[in-house]
Amino acid sequence: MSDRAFAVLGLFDTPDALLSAIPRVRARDLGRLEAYTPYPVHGLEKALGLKKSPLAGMVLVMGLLGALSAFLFQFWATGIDYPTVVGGKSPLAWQAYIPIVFEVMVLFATFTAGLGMLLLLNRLPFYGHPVLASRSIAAVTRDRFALSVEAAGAELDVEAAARALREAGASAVEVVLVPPEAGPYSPNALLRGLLSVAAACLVAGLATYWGIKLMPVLPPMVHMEDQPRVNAQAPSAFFPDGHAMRLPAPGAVARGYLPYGPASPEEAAALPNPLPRDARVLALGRSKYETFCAVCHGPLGDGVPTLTSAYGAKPANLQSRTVREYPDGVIFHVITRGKNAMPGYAWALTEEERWAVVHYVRVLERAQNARDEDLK
Amino acid sequence: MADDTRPQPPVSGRRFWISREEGPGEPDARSAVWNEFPEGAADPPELPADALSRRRFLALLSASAALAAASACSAPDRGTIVPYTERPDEVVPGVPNFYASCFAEGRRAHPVLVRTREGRPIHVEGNDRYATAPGKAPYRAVADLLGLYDPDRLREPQNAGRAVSVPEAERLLAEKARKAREQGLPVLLFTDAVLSPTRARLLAELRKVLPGLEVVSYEPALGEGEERVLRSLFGEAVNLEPRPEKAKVILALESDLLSGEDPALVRAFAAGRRPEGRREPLARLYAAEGRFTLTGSRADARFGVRTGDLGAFALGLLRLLVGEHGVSLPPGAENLPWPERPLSSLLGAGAGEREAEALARDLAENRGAALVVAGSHLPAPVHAAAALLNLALGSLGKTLGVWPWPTAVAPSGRGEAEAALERAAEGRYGLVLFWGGNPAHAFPGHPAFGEPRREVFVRIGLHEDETAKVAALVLPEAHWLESWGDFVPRPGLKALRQPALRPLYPAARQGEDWLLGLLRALGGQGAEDYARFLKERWRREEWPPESPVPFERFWAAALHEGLVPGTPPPVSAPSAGALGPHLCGASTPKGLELVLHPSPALYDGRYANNGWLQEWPDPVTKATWDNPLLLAPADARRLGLKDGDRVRVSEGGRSLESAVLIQPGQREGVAALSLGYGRQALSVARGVGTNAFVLLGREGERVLRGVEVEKIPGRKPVPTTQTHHRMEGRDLVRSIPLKEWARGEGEKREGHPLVSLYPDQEFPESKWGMVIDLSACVGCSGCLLACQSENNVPVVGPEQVLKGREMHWIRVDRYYEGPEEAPRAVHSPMLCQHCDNAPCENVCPVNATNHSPDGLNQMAYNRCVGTRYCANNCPYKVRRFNFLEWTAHKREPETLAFNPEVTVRPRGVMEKCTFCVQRIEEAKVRARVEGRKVADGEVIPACAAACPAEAIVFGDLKDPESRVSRLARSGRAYKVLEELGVRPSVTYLAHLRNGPEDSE
Amino acid sequence: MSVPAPAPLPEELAPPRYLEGEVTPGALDDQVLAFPERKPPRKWFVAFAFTAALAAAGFGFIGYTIATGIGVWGNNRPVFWAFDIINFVFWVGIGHAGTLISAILFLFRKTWRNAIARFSEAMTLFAVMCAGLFPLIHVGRPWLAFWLFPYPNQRALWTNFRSPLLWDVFAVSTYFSVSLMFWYLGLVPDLASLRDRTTHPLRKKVYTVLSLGWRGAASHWVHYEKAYLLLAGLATGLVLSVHSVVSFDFAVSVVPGWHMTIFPPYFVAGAIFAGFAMVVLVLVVVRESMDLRNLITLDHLEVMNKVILGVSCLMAYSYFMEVFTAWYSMNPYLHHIFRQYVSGTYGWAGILTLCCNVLAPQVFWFRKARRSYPVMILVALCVTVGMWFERFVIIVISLHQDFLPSAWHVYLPTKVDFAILLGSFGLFFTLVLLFARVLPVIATTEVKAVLPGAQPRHAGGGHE
Amino acid sequence: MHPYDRFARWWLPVGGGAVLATVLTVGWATQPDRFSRAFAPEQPIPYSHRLHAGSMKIPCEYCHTGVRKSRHAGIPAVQTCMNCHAVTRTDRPAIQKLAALARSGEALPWKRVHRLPDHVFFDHRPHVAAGIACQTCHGEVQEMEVVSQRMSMRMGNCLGCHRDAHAALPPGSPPRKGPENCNACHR
Repeated sequence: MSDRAFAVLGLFDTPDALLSAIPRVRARDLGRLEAYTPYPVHGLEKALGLKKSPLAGMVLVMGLLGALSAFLFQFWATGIDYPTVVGGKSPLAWQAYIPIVFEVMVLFATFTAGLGMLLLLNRLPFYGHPVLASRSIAAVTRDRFALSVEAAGAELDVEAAARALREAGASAVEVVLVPPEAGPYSPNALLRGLLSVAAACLVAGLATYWGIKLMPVLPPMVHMEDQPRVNAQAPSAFFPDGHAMRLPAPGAVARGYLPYGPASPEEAAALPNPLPRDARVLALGRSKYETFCAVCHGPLGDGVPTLTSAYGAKPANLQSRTVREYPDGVIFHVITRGKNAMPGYAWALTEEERWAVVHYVRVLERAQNARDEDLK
Repeated sequence: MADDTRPQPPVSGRRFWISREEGPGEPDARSAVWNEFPEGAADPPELPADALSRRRFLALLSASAALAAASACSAPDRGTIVPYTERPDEVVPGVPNFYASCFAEGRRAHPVLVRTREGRPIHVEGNDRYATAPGKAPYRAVADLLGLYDPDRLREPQNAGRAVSVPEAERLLAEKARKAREQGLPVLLFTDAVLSPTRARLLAELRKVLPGLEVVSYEPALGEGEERVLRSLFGEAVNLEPRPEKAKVILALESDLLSGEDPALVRAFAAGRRPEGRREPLARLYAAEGRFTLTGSRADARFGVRTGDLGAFALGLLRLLVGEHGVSLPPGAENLPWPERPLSSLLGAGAGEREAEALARDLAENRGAALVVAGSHLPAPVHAAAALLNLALGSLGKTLGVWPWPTAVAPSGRGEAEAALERAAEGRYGLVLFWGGNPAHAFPGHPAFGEPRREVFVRIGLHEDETAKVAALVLPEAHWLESWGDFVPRPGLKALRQPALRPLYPAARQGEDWLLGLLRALGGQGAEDYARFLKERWRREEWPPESPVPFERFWAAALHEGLVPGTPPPVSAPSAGALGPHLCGASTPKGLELVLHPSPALYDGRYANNGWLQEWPDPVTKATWDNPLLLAPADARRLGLKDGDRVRVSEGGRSLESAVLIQPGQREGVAALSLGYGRQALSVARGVGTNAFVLLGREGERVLRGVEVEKIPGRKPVPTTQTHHRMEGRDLVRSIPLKEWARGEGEKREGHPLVSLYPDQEFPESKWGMVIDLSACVGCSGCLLACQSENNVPVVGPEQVLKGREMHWIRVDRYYEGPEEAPRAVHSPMLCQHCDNAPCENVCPVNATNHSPDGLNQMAYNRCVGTRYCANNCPYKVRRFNFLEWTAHKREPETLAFNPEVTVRPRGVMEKCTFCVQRIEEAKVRARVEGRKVADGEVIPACAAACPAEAIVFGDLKDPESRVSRLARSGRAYKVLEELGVRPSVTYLAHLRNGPEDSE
Repeated sequence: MSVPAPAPLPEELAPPRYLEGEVTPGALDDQVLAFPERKPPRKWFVAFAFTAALAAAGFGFIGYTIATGIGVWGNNRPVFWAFDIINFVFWVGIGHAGTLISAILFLFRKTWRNAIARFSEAMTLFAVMCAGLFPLIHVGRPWLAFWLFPYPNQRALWTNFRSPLLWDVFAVSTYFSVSLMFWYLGLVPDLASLRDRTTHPLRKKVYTVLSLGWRGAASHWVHYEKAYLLLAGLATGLVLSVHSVVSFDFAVSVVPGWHMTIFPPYFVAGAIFAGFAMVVLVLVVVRESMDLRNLITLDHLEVMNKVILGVSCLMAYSYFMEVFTAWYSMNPYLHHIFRQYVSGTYGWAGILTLCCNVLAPQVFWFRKARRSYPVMILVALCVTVGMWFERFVIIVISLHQDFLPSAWHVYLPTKVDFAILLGSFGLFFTLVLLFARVLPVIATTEVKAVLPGAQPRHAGGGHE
Repeated sequence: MHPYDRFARWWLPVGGGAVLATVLTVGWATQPDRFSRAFAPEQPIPYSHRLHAGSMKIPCEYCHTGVRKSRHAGIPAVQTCMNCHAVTRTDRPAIQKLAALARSGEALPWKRVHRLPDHVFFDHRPHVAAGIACQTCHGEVQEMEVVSQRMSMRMGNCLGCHRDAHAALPPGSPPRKGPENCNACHR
């Protein structure tokens, strides 16, 4: 303990004694005066010349701030960020926000009052205050009243202060020394401390990270993400072949899927194209042709595939005379059933789409083999 | 998750009755835990009731923790996608397909359309090409989808309790048949009604190789009176076809004409009850009955007549008609003797003599447009009297069609069936084949079923049921959705049944296939499988040879449509004189009369393992999961019985025990009990209700006289979905006399204008709404099942229903008005009203429910934390909360029944009717992709699609020309609890009463 | 100066004495602050074991509920809320007495409150803790209860600020924070006293940390008193708002019997009523078992009982007003539900409520009754039970028969419901017992400040 | 300085700050999005989109045929591969495996790369119909040897685009928004 005095405390037995001592000691102007009492003693603030507490103003400002922020937040969240209609009210209807505005206002105000008083105005917690280390503090928090003459900048005149206090009626006087100035921290200790904090955070953080990575969601948290229903293309543990998607029963006819009749191109030759040659049909035919046909037959239908890699078989040239002379029904049949290495495309193209492709093939043929009148 | 594939009962099985005795108020710890942990549910069901020790609870907990860990470890894995190996042209994953098929039950067949996803049925609805009831299916057909995925289904043939392969089973069957043939012993085929011409042909083929084949075709649920009367009247087995659409006056003699079992009847009736745009007066329905049937509840005037007196009532009426209204008796019937009893002495509470006079007048004035129908359970005298009335009124051929029984195999009576079974018990048959039905349940305690696994007994069936237990050889049968067949649903109309999927279990084959195998093994001529057999018969017999269409195309088109029209063969003229003996059979009732009738839910018990149907509230009593003895209020008072008391019912040395439910409106002295309950096998069915077949005598008499009812100790509360039956004077379901409406009084609206502090909502594109016509709605509750199937609504079990936790998104409120003895009933479907100012939305703290721009009250289950505040604040109480886990433990095949387009809700979340938003969104997407607006009628919610009365209309209220908008402007329109200012989107059209007093 | 001794006043006219005998600040410390240092008596341990076991069982059943689903409770359709919300409202209500005593009576300068303020504030905190438990566990998916707080998330969703439940979230959490702050501020000087008198090293450390280095400086007291005054003012507004907001849960809905404009004041009055009863109940035990008869006098109890009597009359008025409103509304749904309050399946609950809340406290018109332990304990118990049942009446009866008779259903609680209710009582009393064991049960600083002679004579006198 | 003060004034803020920083870092690093993105499981058949869709320019819809007809774009049936591979590159082991699967009908369990929770009902149709390119969400698949997830599959991401679809829509499209109501995705 250093021998520099922080204060001289004089203990008084009654509040009256304290109050009457203050003007006397104050007149000596020995240093800053402070009183320590077990409970608030009225009149002390006047006697010591303390200023009024600014807390009320702070609380008012923060309370209003809380109210305003609560209102704006609710208004933004419900009315602007994600407008939701609830109970027929416009997203901007503000009336229902009032209760929360009030509560948040009180919350802000309370925290300002409580924490503002403790932390800002009274600068607590302060465990190292010299008075706390004094012998008298036990009496002060019990039933005695202390007047303290404290060093204010200049060195404290201990003797004078003690004398003054005694003369003012103090029943006991104690010199409170300034506690030794232990520097904040040695660099080493600081480093060690910081490192251990960092290490603890790192370990905890990594553990959490891996925990979440390996076990992201546990039941029952997960329980609507994975419902016990069978989605399209799901696997199955029930059907021995592992497919939850089943094949229709052989021979059954689904609505809208009358089996395709003709068994050979010859039988199909007579089928008329039921679609008109209008822009919609041709656009449909073109989009389907370019998706499914152009890969082999080429965008122009000339049998030059867009596939850069060699296909095992040579795709047909749709511009060839043979193909051009096919009736529509034959082309339709080939699209439906396939020919040689070409598979049928009924799985990908509906009947309408197939007929549209037939039209489009005709357009391609015409474009490449334009007759004179087309050029006019 | 090791035992994923272990068979699980569809609604987690026995838990329903394990804690049955607890009753309400007890913590349902056990059933809850059973729900929670699939492992527990798979445990042996013999677990004693108090087996859930703390240790076991902890074990289950740790098991679930292990499960959690196991699934967590594989979390980065996102599962797999299994595409088709070869995708069929018609299947696009995620897009439904529809297959026309045909549902058959009892003596009825009905064309249906099966919706499949990726080759698996997920919903059943009516066939839209069926002109009599387009798009409407019987409600049990809709519900039987669950039967397809019933985990209790037989998967493999069993011989003497051991699984055997299909060829082995076929060999064993053939061996038995050969042995019988060699020994010269007859062979009995005990089956249910043979409605299919091709099935009858197969039996004929079989008879060629098995000359000793006897066929008993018995439907235990149905009475035989009608059958007998019609046979003597027409000289052959015939079917009647009531045509309510042609009738102006209908008299139902305890006939559940409007039960919805035949949606065509409901549709025709409802069509006659819509006043809008109708020139003729509304059809009038009279009912005379002892029970309180759904049809009776919808009658404009209802006579309380003891069931045993109905014949006398009909004859009294006839006398009135002949004596005072100049109606002449049909030829041959002029001198028939019949007992005379004054009409007035028969009438109980309810409609009285004045109404009887009015009825007679109405009938007389509407000769040729009047229809009398009698319930199928009634004895021959009633049917004879009804036939006489119909003949006298000239109904035949006008309001009542007659057509011959579609097949050569006529139905057998109970006496015949019992005799055959007795011979079987005595070992007189070399082979007994039980195919379909469940005789061991329908003939309880019969000596034929006394010993297990009889060597000569063979069972072809869906389940390992009571009958399978007495057969040595058990052959699994395919479900009807997996089968081929043909039926005659209406006179002349042929309907085809085609499978909507390949059999779930390859060893389960349709019964015909087993018989075809037998036929071939015995050296007969038959195709390889029944599909070919059917097609061959159609090629030979149904395809008009003169047709320009090749058979293959004819056949494909027939399968595509599901129907082929035709004309029925004629029926010989009736000879009324033949009714004589039947008329004399009528006798005065004595003591308490007990009426045994097929259960509206389980029919003859074949659906007892179907949780949807078990939990489907009876449209009148609202009882689920039980068949209580229904007593008239006066009888209950006399016997000192309350709802839920237990009684012993005995008659002629036979007795059973049952719970009691008091049925207002039931005639004093009449009790009723439904058949089909009290099954002793299968995980859901077992132990639910009591088997009333016990009381059926040899003659199959369903109206028993002098029945003793005695109170026994204990209580067994009946789980009902409605516990309060009066409207308490509130304006909830409006029912107004026709004359008031005609005078425009229905349009008077009471109450003050509703004001709001807030500006009205705007709906940019559309505003969905619904209109429910209470004049059309008969209360059949078919909508419940369609909704349940479409929307993955879980089944909760009887304890939970007792607690009021059932989950149906739509319910049908049924209120009684007037005196207990003869109340009037009103029915009103109640579902989420999608209020514009929805009170539920305001209170949800997490915004899980709010309003969509197209006017839906949307519910995001995945956002719901389950505060249940919304449900409290819902004035209609249509929100449903998952109090416990009812779905998560489900595995295939049960999960295959779920609609993949709808969330399967877990515990802890709120749910409710969404107006089938999946259908709305699908239509919207389709319209958007095609660059157009959603057309009127493009979106049809499941309830509306299923409603046989077409009482539910759905559409866009923003479009003033849509059907729903036009109906919503009707003078009958009102909204329930309109005064609350919540602005519901569902409009009701008031029910119009058309009693003799109600019209001018 | 000799003043003739005044003639002794009749007992009835004598001013109430809130201190018995001579109490000096030091003696006060020795009496009150010594508790934490003494080994508690056997009966404390017995009581603690009992309440802790009750609480543990309650938590066990809460765990069971969370693992299984709230279907283990009796809640059903239409009674979607039952014990869970009854208990919530009940406990929030209990909390209100503490704030009333510490804040409102402080503002009214009723110094008799000083002796009982600490205890009531602590009870507020514990009651709010019990209350806060129920909204969390009553939801269907409690693991997602954090969704009730508006925080930015990847779903881009916010909460519904129009929902009274969300108002509850804000009100109750604010109420808890404010009560905690208020209670702790009051504790700081007492903790400093404890710090300076204890010799036990561990206790010393703990009290040192908790007292934040309070040294009683006059400059601190200035701010401290200001803060205390401000907090009292804020807490007063808050306490009125909190139960109003809780009542909004009901009043804002459409349910007949809930949708009542009188609910906010009526709920606040009810809360104070139940809270005072609970305070009386606990105070009697504390007074006797901790030997505090000189600090908590019979006059304290009497004035509390007077408040109970007064609030009881207020409750009677509220009930009457409610019935009148219902009758006057001509609303058939409301008429029906009010008939159900006293007849029908649960009519007994309504009658019990009336007897307990309106009739029983009337005995306090008699001075003897106000000063009699058995009577006040009985009445306090009655009020506690009655107020619980009042919430039962409001919640369960109103819900079980609302608009559509087709949806009506009776409600039956299960054993789990009762176990969790008892568990919440266990938790409450466990916390009370712990509090009495380790912290000063009487705000010594505040009492010291109003002891005779505590304030300088010439500085305007004290608060006597 | 009093050790308690040292603690209160140094270590409390430092520790609190460190904890906060850790929580924020871990929280940021463990967003489900970060884990799910770049998820590129090994597939049972080493199919290369870079080869097929990139070099050979086979249109996406050649295989993913469902995209205009169904909610699901669909993984092609094994037979679709066999359209070409019945004759092409039949010597490769992977193709032989494929051919064997096509013959036997056994399941080919592709590892799922994009998985939405079951309570989300995403529909490809309106997105494709609006002209949004596959790559907008799925990334430049034609450059991926092994397909990996590129987009965020969180609700915030869906909403981001629905609220301002400008960047996703083809140039020149009229400004439009996607629906933001619950039912658009949740049923």
